[in-house]
Amino acid sequence: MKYLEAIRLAQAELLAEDKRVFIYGQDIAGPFGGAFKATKGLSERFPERVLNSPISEDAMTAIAIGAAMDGLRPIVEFQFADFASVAFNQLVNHAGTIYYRTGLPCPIVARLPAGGTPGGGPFHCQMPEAWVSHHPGLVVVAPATVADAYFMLKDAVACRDPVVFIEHKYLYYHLEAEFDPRTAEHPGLGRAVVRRPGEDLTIVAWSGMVHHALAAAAELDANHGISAEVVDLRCVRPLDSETILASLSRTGRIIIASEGWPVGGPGAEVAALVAERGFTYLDAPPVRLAAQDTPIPFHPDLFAAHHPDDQAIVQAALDLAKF
Amino acid sequence: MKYLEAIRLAQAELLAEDKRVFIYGQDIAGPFGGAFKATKGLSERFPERVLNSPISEDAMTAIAIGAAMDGLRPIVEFQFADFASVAFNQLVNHAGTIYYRTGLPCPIVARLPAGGTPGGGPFHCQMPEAWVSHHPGLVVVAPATVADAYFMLKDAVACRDPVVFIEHKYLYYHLEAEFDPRTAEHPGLGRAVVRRPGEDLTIVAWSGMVHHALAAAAELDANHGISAEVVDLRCVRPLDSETILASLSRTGRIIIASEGWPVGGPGAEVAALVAERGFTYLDAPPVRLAAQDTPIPFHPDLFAAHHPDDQAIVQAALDLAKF
Amino acid sequence: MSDSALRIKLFKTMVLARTLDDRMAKLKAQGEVAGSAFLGRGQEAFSGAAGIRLRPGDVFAPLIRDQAGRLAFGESLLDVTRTVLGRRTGPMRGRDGNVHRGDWPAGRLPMISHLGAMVGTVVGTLLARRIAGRQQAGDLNVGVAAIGDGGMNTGALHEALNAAAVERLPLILLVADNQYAYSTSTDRTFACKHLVERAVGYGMAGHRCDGTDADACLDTVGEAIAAARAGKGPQMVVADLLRLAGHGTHDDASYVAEDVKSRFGDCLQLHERTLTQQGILDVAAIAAMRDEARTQVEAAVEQARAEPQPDPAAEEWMARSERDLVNLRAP
Amino acid sequence: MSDSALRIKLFKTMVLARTLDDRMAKLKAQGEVAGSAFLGRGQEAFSGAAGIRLRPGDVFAPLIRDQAGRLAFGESLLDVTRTVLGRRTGPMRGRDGNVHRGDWPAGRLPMISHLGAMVGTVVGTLLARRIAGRQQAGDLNVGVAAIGDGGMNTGALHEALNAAAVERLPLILLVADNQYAYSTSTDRTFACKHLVERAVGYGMAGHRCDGTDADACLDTVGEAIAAARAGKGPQMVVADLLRLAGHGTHDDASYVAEDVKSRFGDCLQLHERTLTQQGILDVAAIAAMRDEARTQVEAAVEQARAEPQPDPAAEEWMARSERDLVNLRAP
Ligand SMILES: Cc1ncc(C[n+]2csc(CCOP(=O)(O)OP(=O)(O)O)c2C)c(N)n1
Ligand SMILES: Cc1ncc(C[n+]2csc(CCOP(=O)(O)OP(=O)(O)O)c2C)c(N)n1
Ligand SMILES: [Mg+2]
Ligand SMILES: [Mg+2]
Repeated sequence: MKYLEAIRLAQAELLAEDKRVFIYGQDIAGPFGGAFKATKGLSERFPERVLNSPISEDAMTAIAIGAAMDGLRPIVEFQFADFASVAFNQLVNHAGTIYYRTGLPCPIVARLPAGGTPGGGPFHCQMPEAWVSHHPGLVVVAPATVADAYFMLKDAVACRDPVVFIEHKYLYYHLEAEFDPRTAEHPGLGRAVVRRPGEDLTIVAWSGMVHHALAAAAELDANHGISAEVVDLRCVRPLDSETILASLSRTGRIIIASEGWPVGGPGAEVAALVAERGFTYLDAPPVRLAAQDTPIPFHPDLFAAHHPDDQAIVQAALDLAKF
Repeated sequence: MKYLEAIRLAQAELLAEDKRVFIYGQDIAGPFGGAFKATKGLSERFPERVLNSPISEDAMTAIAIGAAMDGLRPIVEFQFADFASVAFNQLVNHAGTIYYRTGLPCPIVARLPAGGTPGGGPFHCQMPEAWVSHHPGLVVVAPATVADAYFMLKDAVACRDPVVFIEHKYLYYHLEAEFDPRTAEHPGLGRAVVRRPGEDLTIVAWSGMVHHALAAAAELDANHGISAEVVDLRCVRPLDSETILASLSRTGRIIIASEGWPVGGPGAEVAALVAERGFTYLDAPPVRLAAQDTPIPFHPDLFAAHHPDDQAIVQAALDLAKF
Repeated sequence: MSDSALRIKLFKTMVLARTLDDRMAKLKAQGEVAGSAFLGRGQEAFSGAAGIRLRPGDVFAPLIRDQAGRLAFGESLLDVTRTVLGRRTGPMRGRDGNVHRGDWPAGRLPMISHLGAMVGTVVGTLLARRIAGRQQAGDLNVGVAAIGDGGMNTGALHEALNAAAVERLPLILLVADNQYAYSTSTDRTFACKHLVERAVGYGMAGHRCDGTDADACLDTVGEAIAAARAGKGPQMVVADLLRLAGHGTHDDASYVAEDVKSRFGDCLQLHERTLTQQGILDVAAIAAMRDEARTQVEAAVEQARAEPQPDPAAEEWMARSERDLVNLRAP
Repeated sequence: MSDSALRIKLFKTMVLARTLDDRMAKLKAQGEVAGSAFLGRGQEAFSGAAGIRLRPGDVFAPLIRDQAGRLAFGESLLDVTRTVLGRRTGPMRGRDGNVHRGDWPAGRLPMISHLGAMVGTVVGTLLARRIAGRQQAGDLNVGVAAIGDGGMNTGALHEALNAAAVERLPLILLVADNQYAYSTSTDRTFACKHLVERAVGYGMAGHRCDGTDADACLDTVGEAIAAARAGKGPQMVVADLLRLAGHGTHDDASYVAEDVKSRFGDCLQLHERTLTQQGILDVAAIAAMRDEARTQVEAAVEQARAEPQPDPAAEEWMARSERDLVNLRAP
């Protein structure tokens, strides 16, 4: 099963199992089934609950909020995460404040196809976690595996709080894995997991970057005798600080690798967390790897150089091991 | 001169000295002169260049961008910083990307009346720096003093990049100081300054929180024999890392106090910075103080307990000194 | 013409709303209210007519000048006084204030400040009802969203109205054109001749009424709501009126031009005159209503005053409903 | 009816745009283009007419289907091929791609992807000209902003149009109603009978034309632009047409209904027929135009191909114009 298929399957099952679920977004209905086909075949089976929206991201989100308050479990598909910027106010100031202000839940799921692909350019490649993860009241998750794409989407819909669900577009078709949705075990929505155990240093990543981290860890092991532990955050807000700190307590060194920009975002939050609460574990300064501090370039060569990859992580690990 | 008067004076002088300057925003014209009176008297003198806008924050910002590209130096006044959420896309994806994409400057200044006042509630008290400071291409400043309000606004208009200018509403009428705009020295737009020198620990703050930091430092000195150095960031993006690290190198201990929420934002960025690049200076973990992780409450008692104040900083300093 | 009982009910609502607003302004002047207090003075006929035309099961998203509509649609005086005084016992528990109060189970949405933002939320509740099969064809539950002349120019409103029209949902947009958005007169905020001209562009029915004429409001809003109930899709009702107060209690409204003032009467006085002239109410009955309103309001103020404020030490600083996300799994 | 020279000029522009678009699609198929390529096939008459009616000093904010308008308003073929092929020599230097290209000093704004976002920017440039006293009364420089049926439903567009109308600026909104927003047909995106009905609500003049009829486009767009130049405030022109291609080269447009297809001709073929039938162009002249277009396009492709790509090692990763903020002070 591919990452995208896992998302489609989860949605198909959600629609079938729970009449409260409905999906709203641009171009998601009909044989077309969405810009990335995440809803292909669904509107045929559930014509009243898979609806095309106008190009109106603010209203899409507001409508989801209203529907959620009225008892539904709406999923909003944004065509690209980049366009969720238009819905920023509804996400952070409306969905994110309802529970604290009123005591009522606001169970919406906003699906954001995110992350870079060559040629995507400045407005089709962004990682939006920093936009939303500052805000109280929101849950922000970023699955990196096929099973997580499936289970975390189901868990997100079960969650009574607004969940920003960040999908990585590159993984849609490029990541494939076997798992049995009926029997596979899976961790809870807010838990970080150790994807690869290690002893010498911790690499923290989320979303697409987890795969670079795993490749780097394999190479560090194979060619450099360095045993790296890879922690997949899965949920970037709230952070599972226990899992992060436990890993650091074992390794004493930490690299935080992010596809997004270098200032702020979960990268800064994890670095701040380990400095504050893991200070005595740190044998060396935490290291952040992030994208270049510019919009994401269109040209594939510039794009490739814009964000950290396996080799950048390997290099950072070699430097850190020397500290 | 009050903080608000300094902003008004700077704008009056800018309009008088530079025909390219114009101001656009809700209710800023006429005898009314703005929700906070920052433009009072200006539209009478410059009727073509101080214009009331409809309630359309996205368009206000887009219009400023167009005007800036066409050679003007627009200042956009948002009625409250909280409503800039509606202009988020124009700020981060449009203004912030023009220079990298095209090589052309985009000199707009977005004035955001921010920060908490009792009874303001969830939508009239926010600190917006985390929204924008993740994004390349933007400059984000937050003056804490009367002189800075004046000089930094002038410098912001001189800056060829988009500047988000965060004004603290509580300081508008409550902060008063004497200075002579013609002779006073002032640091450059992007420079952090040491507001009070000290030896035992560094307190980093910006905007309204600088005054709590100064009060805390005075009390620590007077009553606890602790000498705290207060660094006012002034510019939260880009950070003046040299000034921050230099202070830390002298004191070895650091508290970062923020009026905004605890996850992300400049607080996380400063903590991450000192962990990464000031690790060897740190005699103790960096400490972040921030608001409660909820929307800002309406009730004055809840409001007062929502964000750190002098006493919270004093207490954190006493704890940190013991580490 | 609506029947006398309804017209009296509206008058009573208007009296109560005005009395309550006046009392809130006084509480503010006495220093008992945090933040500004926002008044609906002059807008009671239009807002109240909407509240009266709604029924249980409907949805109402009021804004800052809708005290009359809120009361008519079931808001208790205690909800108001508790919220405005920041009491723990109110629906917002001191966490959010004054005009943001709502009671969602009763159909009154708690507003956020961002103008235009609530309209899409009402649309969402109506879509949800259709999806869940909870609507009865020809007799739909409807949703009323309030907006001002200024708020008409927000992108959020545009997107929401269009979506409602595409889905043909029973939304009624209640536009109170009170000539000003805060200090800004309408010549600086829109350029069409009358805001009702916007309806056609959304494919909505457009209605217009004199917002100072309570009977006209009852009729026009009534027709619009009836049309929405009948399944004729979204409706826009624009009323011409003037707010007879500052934007908030902090504002002296000195920017309101004299010629504008002279064009608009006070809907409450006008309705009173009509009802007395037509012999539907007499002076004594009206005086009794005013007394009763004052008594009720005073009782609600007193009760709220006696109730506890929120305690920061006991406050649960938690913005999420889910307490244990680490272990959260779909059932 | 416009004069023959203009009609021929439009035809030539359309041929060149079509040839260029086709070549870009082929380059994409050959694997030389990163991302998708977006084509204006079927929309050349409307877009080209606008480009032709503009003059130096005007402003144009094209979108993804405006190859014809861009060319007519002065875009060079090299700007296109260099950008689409990501060359360092192009106006975007490989940093931004394909349809986002612009050349602001020449009046063509570089678009961002977010639909609706550019309209306010055009409004800003026009406001700037008025403020700076750079407009001549009665003969204003104008700004054209392009939008589609889908983009009409963005809040950004609504706010921008309203602001333009309030300021009575010479904006022309060019609405290409091509029946679909990506895969979504217009019955799911708006509910008014025709999008031109939106004009009145903004207080803008509304115009409507058959977007497959090049002469009608020249006339109607010409009138709208002339009205804006004369100081009659913002204008909306809505053309009915169909894109004769997928949303991008990745899209087979199989969702386009047969009856919709049957309602719309190809503006290029139609214009060719009219011009030949009226004896304004003969077959040989047209063949020569086509040849010349192919030659020019091929030359631009070849030249761009030979030019350097951006070098990541040499890239200045800097998103700010100001290099030294620490010392930045107003002069
Ligand atoms: C998006 C947004 N921008 C700005 C404001 C600040 N604001 C609050 S009320 C108001 C004026 C509203 O005018 P109108 O819509 O005409 O309603 P009225 O107050 O006249 O009833 C403004 C600008 C806001 N609440 N929301
Ligand atoms: C705000 C926003 N949301 C979503 C998109 C993704 N998107 C790009 S083009 C498109 C369809 C546009 O339809 P229309 O405006 O009719 O123009 P057309 O492609 O038909 O020319 C969509 C949804 C976008 N660019 N901007
Ligand atoms: Mg108004
Ligand atoms: Mg279209």
